[in-house]
Amino acid sequence: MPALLILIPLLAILALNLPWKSLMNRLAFWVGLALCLVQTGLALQPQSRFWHSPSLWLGNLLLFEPSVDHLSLVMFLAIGIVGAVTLFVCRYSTACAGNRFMVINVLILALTGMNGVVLANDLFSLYVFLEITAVASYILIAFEKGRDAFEGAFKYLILSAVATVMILAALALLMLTAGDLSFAAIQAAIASSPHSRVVLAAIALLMVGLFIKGGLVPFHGWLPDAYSAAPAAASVLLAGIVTKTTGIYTLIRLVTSVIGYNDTLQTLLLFVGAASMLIGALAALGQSDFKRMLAYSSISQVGYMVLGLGAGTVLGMVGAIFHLFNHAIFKSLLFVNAAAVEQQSGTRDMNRMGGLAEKMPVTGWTSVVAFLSTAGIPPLAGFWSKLIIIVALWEAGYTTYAALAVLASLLTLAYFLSMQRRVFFGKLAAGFESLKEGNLWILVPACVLALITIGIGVGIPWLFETFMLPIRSLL
Amino acid sequence: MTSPLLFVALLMLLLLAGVWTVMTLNLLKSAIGLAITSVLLTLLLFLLDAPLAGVFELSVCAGLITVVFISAISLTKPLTGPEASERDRSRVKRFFFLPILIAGAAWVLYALGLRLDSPLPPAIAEMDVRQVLWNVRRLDLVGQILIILAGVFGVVILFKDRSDKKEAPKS
Amino acid sequence: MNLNGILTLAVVVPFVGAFILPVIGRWSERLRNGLSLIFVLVSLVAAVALIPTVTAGRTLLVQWAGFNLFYADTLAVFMAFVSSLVGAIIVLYSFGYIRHYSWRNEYYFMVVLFLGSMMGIVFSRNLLILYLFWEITAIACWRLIGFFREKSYVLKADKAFLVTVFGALVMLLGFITIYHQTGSFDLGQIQETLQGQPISNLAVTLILFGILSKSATVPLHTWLPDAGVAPSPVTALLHAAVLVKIGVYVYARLFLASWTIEPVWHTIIPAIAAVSALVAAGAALLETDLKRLIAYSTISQIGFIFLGLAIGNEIGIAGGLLYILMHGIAKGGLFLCAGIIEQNTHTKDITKMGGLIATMPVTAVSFLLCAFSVMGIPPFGGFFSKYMVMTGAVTSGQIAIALTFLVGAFLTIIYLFRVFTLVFFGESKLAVRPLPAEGSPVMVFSVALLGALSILSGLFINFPSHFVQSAVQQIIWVQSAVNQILGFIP
Amino acid sequence: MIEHLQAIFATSIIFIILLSVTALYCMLVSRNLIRILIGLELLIKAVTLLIALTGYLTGRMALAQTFIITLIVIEVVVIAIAAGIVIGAHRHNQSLDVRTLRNLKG
Repeated sequence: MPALLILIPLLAILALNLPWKSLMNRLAFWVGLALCLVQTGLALQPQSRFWHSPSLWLGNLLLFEPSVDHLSLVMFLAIGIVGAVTLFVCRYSTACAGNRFMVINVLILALTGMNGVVLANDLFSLYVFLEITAVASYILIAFEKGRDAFEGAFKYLILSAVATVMILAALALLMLTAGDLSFAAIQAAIASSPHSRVVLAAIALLMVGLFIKGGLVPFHGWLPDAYSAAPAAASVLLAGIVTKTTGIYTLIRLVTSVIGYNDTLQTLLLFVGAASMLIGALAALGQSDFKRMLAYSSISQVGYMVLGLGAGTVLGMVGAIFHLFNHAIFKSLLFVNAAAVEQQSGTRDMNRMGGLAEKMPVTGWTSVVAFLSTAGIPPLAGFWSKLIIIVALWEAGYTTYAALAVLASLLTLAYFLSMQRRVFFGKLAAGFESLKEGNLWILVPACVLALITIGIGVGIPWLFETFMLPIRSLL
Repeated sequence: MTSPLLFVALLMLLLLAGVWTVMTLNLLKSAIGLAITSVLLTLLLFLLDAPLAGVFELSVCAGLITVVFISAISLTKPLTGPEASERDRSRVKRFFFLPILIAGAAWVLYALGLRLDSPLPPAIAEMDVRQVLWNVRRLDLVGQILIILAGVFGVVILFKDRSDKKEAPKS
Repeated sequence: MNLNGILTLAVVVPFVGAFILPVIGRWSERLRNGLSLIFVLVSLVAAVALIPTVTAGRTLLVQWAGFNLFYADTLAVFMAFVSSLVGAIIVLYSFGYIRHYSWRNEYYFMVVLFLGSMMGIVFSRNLLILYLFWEITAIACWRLIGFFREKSYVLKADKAFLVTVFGALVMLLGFITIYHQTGSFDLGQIQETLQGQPISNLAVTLILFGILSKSATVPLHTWLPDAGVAPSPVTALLHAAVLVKIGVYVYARLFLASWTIEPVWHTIIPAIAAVSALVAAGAALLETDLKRLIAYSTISQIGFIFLGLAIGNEIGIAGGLLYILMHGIAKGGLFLCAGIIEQNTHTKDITKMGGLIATMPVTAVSFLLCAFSVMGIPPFGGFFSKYMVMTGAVTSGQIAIALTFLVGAFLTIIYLFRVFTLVFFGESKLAVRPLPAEGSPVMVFSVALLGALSILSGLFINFPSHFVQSAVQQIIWVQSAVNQILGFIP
Repeated sequence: MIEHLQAIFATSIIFIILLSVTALYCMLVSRNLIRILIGLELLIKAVTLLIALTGYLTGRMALAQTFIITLIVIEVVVIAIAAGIVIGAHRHNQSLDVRTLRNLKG
């Protein structure tokens, strides 16, 4: 019945737009939250009948019975958690109920789009849901209609549209050899004529398109603009899950179950991954805008995932997916904190802040947890995923890349330490004497995400057995 | 293919229309050029036995999208005289290379002699378009519904006048 | 309670207990203070309780879900004993010192967390667990060094964090190399797989880099003097007793007690240590900031410990281990005295002090006792450790090491006497009149305790040397067992 | 028969690539936001033609037509949103020049 993950949110949106306006305004948040939590709960039970039994009357409507593997489950889990967090942030930062209603509608649309991306087993459906997610993201970015918001949204729109055109072209070329666009058919076609120039061109177009979508160097120009210009809730969603689903998940899925590894592809992935990792980290060092710095950090972390993918081994794959999930958690947490800081202090310029931890202790400490996890300091979640990636690279013989990955995590630590010093640690800056902690709508998600990060780090042996090792069936 | 000659002629016209769309100075003419490109594409689609897609292309792209562009152009302020002439001068400089580029690329592509070097898939019994859309690609239909919803929300949000400016958080 | 339970408690109680301290501190300061001392004492008591077992030659292994978690042999228990002993006294001293400042909850949280993870490092059986606790100590240090929140202080905290994390990451790469070589992170399994073969030079280089960065050996030492901006009990914790000794301990644990290394390292490591010891001693001679001076002295003494361990014969290693204990006690005492002086005079510049012996007699005497121990004056504890290292060097014919040692000892005597006379004798150059008095009773008690221990450990040298002997025998036994397998007994 | 299809492919692919080059050139060089969108439209036209060509060559025209129809629906939505964004940007900057979009840098 996994097809319900698309259908139910669609029905929910339709129901929410029934005419009882004031009731719906109040209901929207809870409906969205319920959708996210149910999805999270289901994803936590891989054995549940929901994933394996055939659809009943409602699900039959789609004529669509995708099979769900552990990679999809991890993605659903991440989408559910980040979606719920985004709703909370939206509740916190959008004061006007009418606006909030619209945002929540678009948000549910984006979540549905991502669910579709994860479920799709056909290249064209994948494209359709990528576009749904992307369109919802443009709207969310431009929502507050600020000058920067329009600029960020426009850049994202243009680059993303070019990327989807490339994916479409690739899809047409692949159809030329396969005759159909289901993953299985394309895989067979590629396997039967691996050196055909048409197929190679298609793969190249596909890769570039996905690199743009995932914000990888050298196609990363749109990402910092979009992230930093977006309103608080939208940047949590974008950074936490949207680019990871549309770019990285799709990349992993296509590489594993459609294209298959070969030497050239692996070299390309390793190179792009390492470049993103280093350039993202170096650029983040030079930022003074809180959200921009986090955006560059995102590029850098995405580089790690691609590196793990490029190792070409089971362990590398597991590391990449695990890091994707961890990144969804800790980067959302950082953006949640950024939202709290921006809302309470009214600025994003890190040079003007200082010592905010004194007034906002919860935000300060959860941010410590998040950045230590990002930098890969044990025993937090990020350490394990980076360790797995590095070990995988080392075992696959890419020792230089492993060393680079280690070096980059030092750079990560450096810019986050500078962030922590300028924003939270240190003496209280002038003008923030009356600063207060945000309300519960922002503190609850921050604490929950921090606990998840710590919990994953501590409970790693269990998680590794239950969620990570089954991923090996992908290869 | 009923007439290969017509097909090639239409392709040439399509390219010409495209180049004209890009090269023309006036934005409005450019939008009209786009509409003409769309019409030519429609004809090509008819030639390729895709009548339904052709009808869609004609009504939606040549019609609706042109309307969107023209209203966008009219909603935004046109340039003043000196600005326009300054722009025209720099545009000539910037777009001068396009025809050369096209000619060069055409020659290179012709010399390369692009060929289909992978086997075509085996033929199958064709179904009707509506049947395919309804029975095989129903997921895409749902996707269309979702994206239209997104479009509706987007248009409502982006074109709504902000009466609630004071409540909006600082950005 | 069985012994494995005691071993687990020694790590888990302070490590987990640390997290409840800030919560308790919100409603009772006294309870929090008491609890933090109790948590550290639990480790101390556990270490003491394990002494009879391990000196009898038994080892303990705690498993969890089929996974080798903690391991105790004499070396580990010895190290745990030293660090929890000094740690407990430092926590006691903090009661008096830290009550003047805010963020006290964070302070106790971090100090106890630090000591807990130190126990984790000492007892860990698995390289990954070792690395995990290693990084947690770095996090705790980062918060503690930046404790006063001044911008320049936080910068220095960041620097210390970055240097140690960089070292640790390089070390992690070394661990991964070993994993690649042997297929395991478990110390025992690695030992079995290697069958006495030396581990690859690449791994040794990488791991050594991590160790040297943590124990602040030249050229990775610069973070340590800078870390003097931390509250004094913290500097005592970092420099004297615990943090810098982690490097030494891990060196002994990995390269002496577990694996063999290529012979070439037996020249390289002493060379690095000698350079570090002498350069830092020279810097200590010129320094005028009290805490930085003691920090340089620490760097220099760590070099001597490495020299002792690198000699490689029984007496040398025993001397090195004994050195860890004596130096921990004495240097801890020096730092805590410096803390009292700094807090009461509001300056760290030794050229601006003088004549303090009149108003601070107990502190002055304690300082002198500890200084004597560091200098190695008989019959203080420090004398025996130095004597053993010297004997080891001479008997094994490594005259260069012995000479370095003599020069270093000489320099140590000079700079410590210089400090003592400048601070306590002569005319006072302080602006404040009357001269500042002693610190709070609990602080003075702590330094007096450490001063007394400095001399007592020398007078009753039998007990610690027995302990150390047993540890060394285990190490040597491992090494010779390894050599026997290969068939070449030296 | 195959030769005939091969010829169609060889001819059309050249024009499709040329049209894409034109469109990309327009997107890269233009300074007017609306003209960038027009370039994007041309690019989508090229890819539409490519899909139709694929359907014709493989004899799966019905499938290709459904793709094109879906594609057109998505295209309209994207262009509508883009127009909204352009108009909004114009309201802020009083200009459609892409050089006014240099606020975000670094």
